[in-house]
Amino acid sequence: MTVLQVVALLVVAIAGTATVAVRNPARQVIVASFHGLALTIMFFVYAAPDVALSQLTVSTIAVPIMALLALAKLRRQGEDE
Amino acid sequence: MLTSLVVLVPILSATALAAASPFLPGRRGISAVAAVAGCAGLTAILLARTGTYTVTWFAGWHPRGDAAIGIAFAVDGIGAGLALFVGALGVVALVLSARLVQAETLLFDALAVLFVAAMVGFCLSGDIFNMFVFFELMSVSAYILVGYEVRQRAPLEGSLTFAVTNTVGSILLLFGIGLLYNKTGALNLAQIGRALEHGPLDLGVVVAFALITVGLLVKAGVVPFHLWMADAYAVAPTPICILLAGAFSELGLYAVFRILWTAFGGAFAGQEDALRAVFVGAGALTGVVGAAMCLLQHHLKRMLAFATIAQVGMFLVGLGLLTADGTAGAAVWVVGDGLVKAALFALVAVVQHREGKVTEAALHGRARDLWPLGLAFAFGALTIASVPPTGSFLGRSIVEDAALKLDGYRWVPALLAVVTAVVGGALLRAAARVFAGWGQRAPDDPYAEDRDAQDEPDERDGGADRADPFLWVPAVLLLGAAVVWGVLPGLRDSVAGAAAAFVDTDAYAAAVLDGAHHAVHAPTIHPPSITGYLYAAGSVAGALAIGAAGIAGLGGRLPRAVRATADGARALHSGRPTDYVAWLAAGATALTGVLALVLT
Amino acid sequence: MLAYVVAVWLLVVGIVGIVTSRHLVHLVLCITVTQSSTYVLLLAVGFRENGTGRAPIFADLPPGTPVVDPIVQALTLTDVVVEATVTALLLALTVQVAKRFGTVDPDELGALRG
Amino acid sequence: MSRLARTRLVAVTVLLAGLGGLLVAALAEQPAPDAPPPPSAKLSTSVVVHERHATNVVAGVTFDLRSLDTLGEELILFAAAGGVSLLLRGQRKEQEAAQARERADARRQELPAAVRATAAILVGPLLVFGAYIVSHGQLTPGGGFQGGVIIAAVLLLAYAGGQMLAAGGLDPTKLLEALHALGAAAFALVGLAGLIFGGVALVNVVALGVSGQLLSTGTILILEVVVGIEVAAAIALIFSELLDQALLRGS
Repeated sequence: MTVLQVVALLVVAIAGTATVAVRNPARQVIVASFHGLALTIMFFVYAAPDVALSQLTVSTIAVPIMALLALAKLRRQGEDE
Repeated sequence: MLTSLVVLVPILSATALAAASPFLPGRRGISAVAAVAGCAGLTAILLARTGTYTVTWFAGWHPRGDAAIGIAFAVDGIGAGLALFVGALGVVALVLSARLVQAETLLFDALAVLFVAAMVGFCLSGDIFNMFVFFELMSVSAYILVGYEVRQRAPLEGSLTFAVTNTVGSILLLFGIGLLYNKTGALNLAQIGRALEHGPLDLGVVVAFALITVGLLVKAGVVPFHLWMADAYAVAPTPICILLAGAFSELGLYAVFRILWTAFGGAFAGQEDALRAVFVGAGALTGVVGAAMCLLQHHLKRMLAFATIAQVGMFLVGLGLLTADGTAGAAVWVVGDGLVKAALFALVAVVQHREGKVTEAALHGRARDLWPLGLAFAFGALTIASVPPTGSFLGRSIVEDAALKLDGYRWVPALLAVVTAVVGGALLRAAARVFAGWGQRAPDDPYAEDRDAQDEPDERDGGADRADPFLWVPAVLLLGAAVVWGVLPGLRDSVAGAAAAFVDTDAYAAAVLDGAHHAVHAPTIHPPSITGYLYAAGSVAGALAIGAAGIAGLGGRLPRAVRATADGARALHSGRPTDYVAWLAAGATALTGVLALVLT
Repeated sequence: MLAYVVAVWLLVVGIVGIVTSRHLVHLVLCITVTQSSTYVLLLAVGFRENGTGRAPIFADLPPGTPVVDPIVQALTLTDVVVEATVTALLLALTVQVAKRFGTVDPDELGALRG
Repeated sequence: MSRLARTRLVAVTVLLAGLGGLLVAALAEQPAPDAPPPPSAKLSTSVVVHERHATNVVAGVTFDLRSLDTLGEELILFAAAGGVSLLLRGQRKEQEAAQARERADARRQELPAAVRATAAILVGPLLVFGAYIVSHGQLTPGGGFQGGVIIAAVLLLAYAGGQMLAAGGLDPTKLLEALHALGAAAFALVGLAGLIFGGVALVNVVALGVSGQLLSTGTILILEVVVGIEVAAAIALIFSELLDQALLRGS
């Protein structure tokens, strides 16, 4: 196991824990994206560039956009009430 | 060729319907029914032409040596039979949905067809990851179909708890698949079986099996993974309830035992006693909890949902006996009960369609003029209590015979009798109150205060005085089919053969990996014995007694401790996804721990 | 071995997050953390240190070079897509729940009880 | 944190510590990290390289050896996208939907002009980039899914930039709905073509070319493109439904 792998794995574990621990959803979306980026790096290190690219598109484009749009809707709802 | 068409035809139909939907608003047709009927027809031909096993390698990648690199559909009698049953229920569901579901686009039809296609593919697949994919496909379609009536609170919540718990379940399933791949380097069930055959039975294998089982039992609704099920099944559109209660849960059990026999058959050889105790114990617990909760309900569809949980427990007992005849009995029973439950859901829909309500209290005596349908409902309730000569009776008596052959399981017939009697009794009570107005009005349910208000526009309000023949004719036909299923000539022999092929690890592996045909020894299954009739008479009498006691309002006079326990049990079904996931974690830990203890 | 521990850790932490969640969007993102445990597990299973741990892409490699297991990578690829779609569905349900009854706290749900 | 949540937290932590311990113990006895890869992995690699002429083995496994899984995966995406639009629209009437869209258009005009201009400038190059990723998946990392998500994001950008209006009278949501369904259907049709022309569902029935070239891999490339369309349309549909919700007040 290389140093790079160890570091990548530890970052993934820490980012995952942080995603759970952050309770404010808007901030959590950012942390979750970071967790996704950490996973992307880990996949590259583990010789899986295809999966890494998928994870990159999912965690930096698809999920944040969806989550932020959902949160925007929820916030609007709050304003209306 | 035929095998792949069975899934390609409904998939193509579903996508075509969806592609047309934006341009044909409001158009409903028989195209979806035709698609599912076509799928069922092809499955019937496949079943008829399947000797012992039919193996198809997609994209033509046959195994080389012992290494399977492609995906195979490995069809046997049980798999194809179950697929045919799914297709048949799908036709019924789509016919009923013409009346019961207000759809403005073809998207509902498309998703329902896709749901059926996924279940059929799941029954036929012989590759564990491919099973996971079909499992996810049927789950995702089901989440949407359950939440279809988004304007109301209950379906939305039902869909959400369903989606959250089942997603966690499928993560555990996939984790188990990962562990198994690590051990065996294989995804094909037969190849996994060969790889595990000679290896030591270590913790890795046991934990992999435990996680896979947990993931699938969440779908089946085995206690304590059942909590989401009543919530989702009680609120889905009735046609979807028929598919969910009749087939979806049972597919979870099917997969547990498909994987157990084909992939772990060699590894667990010699450990049958321990495994049997675990499975029959879980089944018994599920049966008892499901039946008790069914008795406590006053919401008709929720009652049927808990009846399904109780039945899943009984099927698990039958399959968990780990013999060919136990498997055969469970298979017959699944179909028999599935037909009856579909009929009962349709009859509830007749009343709900007309009155716009679904609780005993609100419907008290409201359906007096529909007394013939009340008789049909009562007959259905008695069938669940396995009145001869229905398919439920035949299946149950085969399971009983199988249990009596095993030391230490002579109590199983009594358990089956009690559970079926309680479920049947609860349904009889509801029938008497709704269709005859007998006895006291049911108490207002403290846990379902706002339910009637919410359910008001659940199904389209016909406003007609008479019952809709579009709904009750299929129901009566289904009840007829349930009776015919019990007396179908030659059924016992063919199911015995199919069950023997289902549990034969070596013959399956030879057929899949070597293309070789091994003879399979089918057990002889005798017609129901006198004991079988006696137990059936016992549970029918019990059901009548429980029904009568319920009408007389004896439930309120039970000792305080019993009522407190019942209230406690109901409070656990809290409707909160967070609680449900906590229970899931508890169940997963318990099952993994127990299996690790008894198997290693 | 560390990879396996991290996979198990993500699984456990994710479930703890789901169970203690007080906001549905938070709950959905906790599910994605739980899901990521399976990616880590699968890729760790497929990775081999013998040879050089090369990616299974022969654009610049001579055929026959030892590479890591491509099958688990294909499985993970499928898994990533499935996870993204389930996330989308759950978020849509969350938006509807908020719209219909003005709450995003999973503990306030429970129209169906008992 | 409420009492309920705290009780659950304690109970679940204790339970999961047990489960986690079992899992780690189970993983401790796994094959050594330098053990040879399983035979099916080695066989898959050589089959993809030599018999399917693809240089990206993962793409070969995804789109040929295990293409049935990928068909299922695309159908999951198809179902989810349909489901999202079904759930979010809540069966509202066509007229309401049209009004909602008008209001959404009006709100979009509020975006600063600079943002819209940037979006418009980025659209073209990013689309080309997405298409490149889609079409080279069988040779290098990337492929239908990754490129599809990029294209979906570009479509969102184009929508935000107001470019979509140039598409004419066609309702873009309707177009996306039809397109994602057609993408899923096309995958199944490729499977059917295998059955008709090759006797086995999903088998390759297109002539192979020289390894390393764009057109070397027969159905793998076709499926990459089909999946690219399906993913782009489905994800864009999900985005646009959520965006509609976010831009609407109330209802």
